[in-house]
Amino acid sequence: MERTIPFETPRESEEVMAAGPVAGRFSRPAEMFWTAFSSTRHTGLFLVAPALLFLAIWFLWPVLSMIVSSFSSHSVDGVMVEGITFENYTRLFSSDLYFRILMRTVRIALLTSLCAMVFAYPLAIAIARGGPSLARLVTITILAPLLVNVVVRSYGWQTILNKAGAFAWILKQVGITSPPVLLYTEWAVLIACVHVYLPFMVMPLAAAIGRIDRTVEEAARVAGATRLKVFIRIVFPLSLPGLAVGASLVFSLSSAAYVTPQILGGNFSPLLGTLIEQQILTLNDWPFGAAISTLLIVMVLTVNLVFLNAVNRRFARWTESAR
Amino acid sequence: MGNPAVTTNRGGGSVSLSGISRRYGASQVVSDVNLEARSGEILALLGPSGCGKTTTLRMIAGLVQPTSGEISIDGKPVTTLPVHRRNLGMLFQNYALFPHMTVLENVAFGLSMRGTPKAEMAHRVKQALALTHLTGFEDRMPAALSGGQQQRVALARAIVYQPKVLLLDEPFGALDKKLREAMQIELRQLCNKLGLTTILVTHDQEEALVLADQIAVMRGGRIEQVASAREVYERPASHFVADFIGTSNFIPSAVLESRNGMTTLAGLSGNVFTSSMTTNLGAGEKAIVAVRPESIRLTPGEPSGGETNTISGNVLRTVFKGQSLSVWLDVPGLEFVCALPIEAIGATPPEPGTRWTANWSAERTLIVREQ
Amino acid sequence: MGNPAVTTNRGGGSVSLSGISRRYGASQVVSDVNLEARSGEILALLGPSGCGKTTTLRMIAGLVQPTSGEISIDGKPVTTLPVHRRNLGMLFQNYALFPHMTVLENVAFGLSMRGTPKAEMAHRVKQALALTHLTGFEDRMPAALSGGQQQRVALARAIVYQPKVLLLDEPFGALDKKLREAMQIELRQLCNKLGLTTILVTHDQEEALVLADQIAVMRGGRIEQVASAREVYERPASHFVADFIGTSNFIPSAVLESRNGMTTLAGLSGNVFTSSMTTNLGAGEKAIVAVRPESIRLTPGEPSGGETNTISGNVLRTVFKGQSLSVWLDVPGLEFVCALPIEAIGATPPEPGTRWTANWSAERTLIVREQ
Amino acid sequence: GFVRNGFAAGKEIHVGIWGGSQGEFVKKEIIPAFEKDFNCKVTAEEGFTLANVGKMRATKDNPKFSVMFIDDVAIPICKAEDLIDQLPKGDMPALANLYDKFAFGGWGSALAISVASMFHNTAVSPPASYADLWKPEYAGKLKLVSPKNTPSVFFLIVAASIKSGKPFAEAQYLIDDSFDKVAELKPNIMNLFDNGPQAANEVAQGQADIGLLELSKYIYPYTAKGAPVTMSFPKEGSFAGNNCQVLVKGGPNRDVAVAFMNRMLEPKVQKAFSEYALTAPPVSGIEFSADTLKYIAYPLSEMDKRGLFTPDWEFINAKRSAWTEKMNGIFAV
Amino acid sequence: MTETVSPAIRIVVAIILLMVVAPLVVPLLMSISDTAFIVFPPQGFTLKWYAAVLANPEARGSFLFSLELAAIVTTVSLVLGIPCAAGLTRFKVPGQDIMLGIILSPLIVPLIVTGIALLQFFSMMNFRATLLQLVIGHTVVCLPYVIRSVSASFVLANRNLEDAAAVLGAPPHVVATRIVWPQVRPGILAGGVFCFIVSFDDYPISMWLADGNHFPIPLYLYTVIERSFDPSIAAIASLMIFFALLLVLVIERVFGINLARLAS
Ligand SMILES: Nc1ncnc2c1ncn2[C@@H]1O[C@H](COP(=O)(O)OP(=O)(O)OP(=O)(O)O)[C@@H](O)[C@H]1O
Ligand SMILES: Nc1ncnc2c1ncn2[C@@H]1O[C@H](COP(=O)(O)OP(=O)(O)OP(=O)(O)O)[C@@H](O)[C@H]1O
Ligand SMILES: NCCCCNCCCN
Ligand SMILES: [Mg+2]
Ligand SMILES: [Mg+2]
Repeated sequence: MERTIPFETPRESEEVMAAGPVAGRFSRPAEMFWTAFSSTRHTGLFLVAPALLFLAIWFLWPVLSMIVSSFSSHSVDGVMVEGITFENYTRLFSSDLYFRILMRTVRIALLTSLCAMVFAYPLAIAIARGGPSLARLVTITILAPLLVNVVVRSYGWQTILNKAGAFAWILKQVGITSPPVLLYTEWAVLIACVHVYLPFMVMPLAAAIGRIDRTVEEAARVAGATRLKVFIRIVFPLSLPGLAVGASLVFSLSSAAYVTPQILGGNFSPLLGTLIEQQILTLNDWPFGAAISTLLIVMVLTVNLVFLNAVNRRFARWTESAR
Repeated sequence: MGNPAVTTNRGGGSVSLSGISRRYGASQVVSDVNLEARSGEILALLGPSGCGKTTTLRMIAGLVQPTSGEISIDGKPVTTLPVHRRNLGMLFQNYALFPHMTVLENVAFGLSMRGTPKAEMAHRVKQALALTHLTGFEDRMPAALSGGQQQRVALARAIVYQPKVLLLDEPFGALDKKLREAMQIELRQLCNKLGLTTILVTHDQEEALVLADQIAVMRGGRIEQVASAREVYERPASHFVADFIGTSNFIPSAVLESRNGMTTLAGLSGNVFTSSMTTNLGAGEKAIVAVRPESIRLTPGEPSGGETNTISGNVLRTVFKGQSLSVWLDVPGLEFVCALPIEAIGATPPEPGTRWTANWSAERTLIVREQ
Repeated sequence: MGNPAVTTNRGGGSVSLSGISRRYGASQVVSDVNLEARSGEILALLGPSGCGKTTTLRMIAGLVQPTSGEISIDGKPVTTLPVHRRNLGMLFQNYALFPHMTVLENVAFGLSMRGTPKAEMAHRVKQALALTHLTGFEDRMPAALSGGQQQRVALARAIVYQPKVLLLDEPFGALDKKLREAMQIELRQLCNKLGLTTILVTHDQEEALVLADQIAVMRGGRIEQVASAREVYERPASHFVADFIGTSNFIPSAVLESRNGMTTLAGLSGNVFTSSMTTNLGAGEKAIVAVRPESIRLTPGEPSGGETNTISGNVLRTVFKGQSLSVWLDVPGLEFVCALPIEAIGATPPEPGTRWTANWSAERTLIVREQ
Repeated sequence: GFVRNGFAAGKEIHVGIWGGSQGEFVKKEIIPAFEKDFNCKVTAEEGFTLANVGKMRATKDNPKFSVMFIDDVAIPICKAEDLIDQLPKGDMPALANLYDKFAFGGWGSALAISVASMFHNTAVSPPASYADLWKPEYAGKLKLVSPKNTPSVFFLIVAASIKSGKPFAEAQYLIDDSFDKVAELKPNIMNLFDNGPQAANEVAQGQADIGLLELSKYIYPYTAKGAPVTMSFPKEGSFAGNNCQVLVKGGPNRDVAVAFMNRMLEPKVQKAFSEYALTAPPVSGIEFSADTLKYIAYPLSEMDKRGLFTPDWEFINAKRSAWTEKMNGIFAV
Repeated sequence: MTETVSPAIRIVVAIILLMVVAPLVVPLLMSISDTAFIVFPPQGFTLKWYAAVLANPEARGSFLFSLELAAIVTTVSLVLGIPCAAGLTRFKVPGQDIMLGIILSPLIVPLIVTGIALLQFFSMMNFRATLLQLVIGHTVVCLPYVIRSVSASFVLANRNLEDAAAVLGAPPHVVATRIVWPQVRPGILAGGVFCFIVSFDDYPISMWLADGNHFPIPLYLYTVIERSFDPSIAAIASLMIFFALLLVLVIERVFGINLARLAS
């Protein structure tokens, strides 16, 4: 597999990477800096290190100690108790409540990613391929929900989805007299999640679609592909890197959602995030909350890695030998 | 799930362009092009870089909308027919291979769009790959192919489903001569067998001459001449065509007389030329005598005198070109270039500084209008 | 902000490759290539599609690391020298124009990397654009250019800063013959004037012959022959080279005797051939007699008998190629192809079905080893 | 006086206060005056009870806050976790007027008392008894407070009381056996809300008829502004929601903190604070206008008359987790 | 090149945009209601809620602080994130998968958990600077957006062009700035925009780390919502939408980045 590297020039085989210091003189400090660091096998590490270190100190460490605390327990009156115990995990798996909520979390997160994907493609195509004003309109519009506070936003949805809301009204105009009740169901949660997390899908997709060579699409058209087929066979696979980013963002974010399920799901369909908030803020059961968090982390990480791996492997296939 | 309107067929469709124009912003890239490719024939679009060849092909394919004019395939206007319903095969100048598909998948694409059964698909793809000398490359990704290999994949992809009309934009540009010639023969045979109508953009005059039934020479977005290969070669309609079709020597002249199918002209420095080309130019009118380098014989020394179609000068330089030796004679007002077949070189090849006389037959004397 | 280590210079650097190999996965793409381009010379890399030409260029540029072997420029090993310090100019087969920069910015890029002053930069860019016939296109984006225009931008970008070594990967592939020839001349002059060392990948034999001081013929990743243009043409080292350098007729033969600089051979069907090429093959050893189509004269009817270097057969087909007429004779065991210069065609041109005899001189009889 | 309060000069304390109108008043009125009088700096940080407890716990080894406002529910927890100190009676003269039931054994003091009960749209007439809410006519018309919020415990007590027929004080110990009753109410529940003001707003708009239960301090500001929502007090009784202050153990500038806590209980402050937030003061001897008295239960006798019930938090906190799990099991799957 | 977005897609886009906007129009309408509490549909017309919000020094202060915080966080995240994305996509880094996992995990861990874990950690280290705490906390959750989106654009960048530039004499840092940068800019921009918005909208982290002097606007909004659910919160929401529009214009004008070409 040939690797190509932007910031360094000798590349490819490890023998070369290891070939030692660069021959020649350096005329400027800047160049010396870049060259020096581009010719060692540690360049990648060097680039990744600051961010990684930052997250290791300010995220991993605190969160790992949180995970460690999931192995401690708290006494009935909310007081923390020292020592290692698996009781939080036993509790997690002894009742089917948590398992069912885990499954709901996975379901909502997957559905959100799926719906976001369906809605995101036309939007991303409009951004990537439309004129500047269309692109601007779409971009601003889909970003807007992110800037509106979740409670206010949810209130907007409530107004639309309630029995006498805009949604019911529209359905009535179309002749559906007994509109399905959406508010305070999983559907409302799904709708609201898709609504806010849509831009996280659209933007990476638009970037990926914008990079697709138009003549490749044209070639497919000429070969007899309908627009739909062009999409399925050309645009979709070539946008996979963007989709992978979008899907992993949306899946992760919706898995951890906790305000929306409370407000729009009417607390009837909480996700794991809601339970975590409940444990930590209401019940003071920090260890059990940590245990649920650990479960959530493991779940999302697994799904993400499996998914990313699948996409990356496929993607690697057509870039690995690219020059 | 085939698209019933798009099926493979064994007879090519005629293509006709009438009054086609295309503008990009302020620049008129194609102007009032009228062209007719008859069913089953190969039409070559020839012309200098940037003259609008690719744009014309793209308009036929439906990838670019003409700003005005009408395109029909098989007599039916296609201006509103979507690209994928036109049943065309097209080889793009930059290949436009699908980067995420293997060679096999690239080639099979058009067939799968037509719902071709698996077995037949495999068979046809195999054939197309064999034809393009790509057997063994089935599972490569395009990025791992050389330039010429990519071009051949693009060709295989365009022909595999035997479209009604084949649009080829410099199909052999990245191939060496041997391979190019082999593929030209294959293409010719394929077109004959299937009666494919082919429109071929090329910058290789020889390719156009060998492959094409008709040649359309374009210049600055306009058609300068459309005619059979031989006619374009032997009776170029203009200075430009003559010039473009093969490096020629152009001698500004004036018509002396024209009768019995023979025209006599006087060159500016007194040389007299006779041509078997008839012309509707009257006596005294200006014309240009054009002589192709390979039409010329060279003899050492000065002309014997009184002969027509001779011109002499000192050798400026010579260049060995494999099949021939190019010799530049220093003739007042121009550099006269002759291409001597290797075999025609006698014991004393022309050396720079020596004096030689060029002569040629009346049959090889072209008369073109001044521009 | 100039990079003083990288300056324009007026003398080319010699390039030498010793024992260069490159593998991609399991496939050996370049094997043990030894090459030497002397300062100021033009070396053409010639070879069929996929033989490793581009890969070799990319190794010289430093874009691909050889799996083994050593590359030096001006005698200094460059294997560890980063690409940008090698002071090369390169034209990529697929152009690799910067899509976000105008033509002007693309061309100016290399100069601005060298800290060329504004005024000089403007001047040089202008020159390079004029040289490549692109004046007026300064502000276009690459996407709005035709294929040939893009290629010329790529050329202008590669030469504008007069690098030590110029690597050109099919620099004129997308250009029509006229423009190509014009650019070849410009390039030749540029190289001479500046003494640039140029390594040129081309699939156009004529281009190689016209431009190159040396030709290296590659085959399947190996060098088959490196020699002057003329020598490669006249003394091809192998069947492959002879074949590749121009369609040839190959007649399996056996050596009868070889002396006084003349070799006599017997063809399988009894014809006797004499060649002025010496060979170290002994009597009785197998060899192949190769004859170039354009070395052949055709006379109607059977040979008069007793002559060497003749072969006769019925005409299979003829193809008009502008400068020449190709004639295929049906000779037992092979199709014997002759290229008749238009001027050499007598009153009765060869018609399919008629019998003709081909003959050629001992000087044009090549002997190549069997493979 | 400068001389008297000189000890505080230039010092800074962090006080964790609530959000809402109470927080607003503390920030705008009480703190600036205190800062002026004591020439010190008070940095207020808005939060809510359980978050404030969380902050104390997270910063236990290195306390950042000196005074924390929390609800009575959390005082036992803070005590048990050793997060707070007892109030220094001697340094806090204002403690003298504090009703004893709001002194929490010296581990803090109440600051404001509101009533938790049912709220409804003024267009509907609320039932006189909580028991009626189980009737099918209320199908889909009730909003129930989510288990995340403290008043959820009040609802569990109501359910236990309805099931057992016992008063709140006894019923609170019977909650464990009452979840079947809770489950029976499910068809009537439109949603579980966790933002009181928002729920009040929806009830005001007629999207639901009745909400149960919420503290008066979240409802009455709307009633006062003319929104068609108000509270009703079923015959089973109501609950007291006690907003308190505690002294953080080991917090910086303890002397300033104590002075601040004392200031919070001074009559002038208490009167203005109560009028602003429509809550009852925990101290005796404050005069209110009739208008204000519409919305608050004051003095202590009035609270007792309305049967304002304060649960046994120590008992409840120990059970809360299990109960929440049961609530989740009923409503969340 | 001439074929743009098909009419069918335009229609679908229009419908989706309407659906996206609908729930935001509701607060917009509520914000002009001349009632002391939120009603829908609005009754009467007034701009007093806007006036009230704009005149409120607390609201203004929180808003400006959030702006400042988001700007710092975006800068820090880009500075840390861009090299990291480059390193991850263009180099062989040992344990790449694990690193990617680590980098993504702040997206996954519930934010309240991250927030309280950080608070605990800061307290343990006796680390008191609130602004710095907030910057760190926000950067932790914003960094993944930047890295994710920037690394995707690195993967998609055309490496042929980098080769070409290197041959032309461009040293690595110039290749990075003149060739790679224009190609990855859309990804960087998208990452930056997300970063800014996520920081600007963050509640769960700030909830733990903020104090009275550093009080981001989402926290302020919460206190307002708790105080009273009146049209002023709708006014704030509307103002934030207008602010988004303004922000886009500023980005386009000041930075010369055409947001519309974000993806080209
Ligand atoms: N990245 C790669 N991975 C695997 N094989 C490759 C890769 N790049 C090139 N090859 C193979 O190496 C061989 C040589 O390729 P190269 O591009 O050097 O050919 P070339 O001589 O330039 O041919 P052309 O004239 O067609 O451009 C080809 O067979 C090609 O398929
Ligand atoms: N998108 C565009 N915008 C503006 N001008 C364009 C565009 N596409 C092509 N042109 C111009 O139109 C002219 C014709 O282009 P076209 O690609 O048809 O040329 P061509 O005949 O195919 O040339 P070549 O042989 O070099 O490929 C050129 O001068 C080109 O610069
Ligand atoms: N008063 C209720 C506060 C609940 C906090 N929830 C956090 C949600 C933040 N988006
Ligand atoms: Mg073209
Ligand atoms: Mg190549």
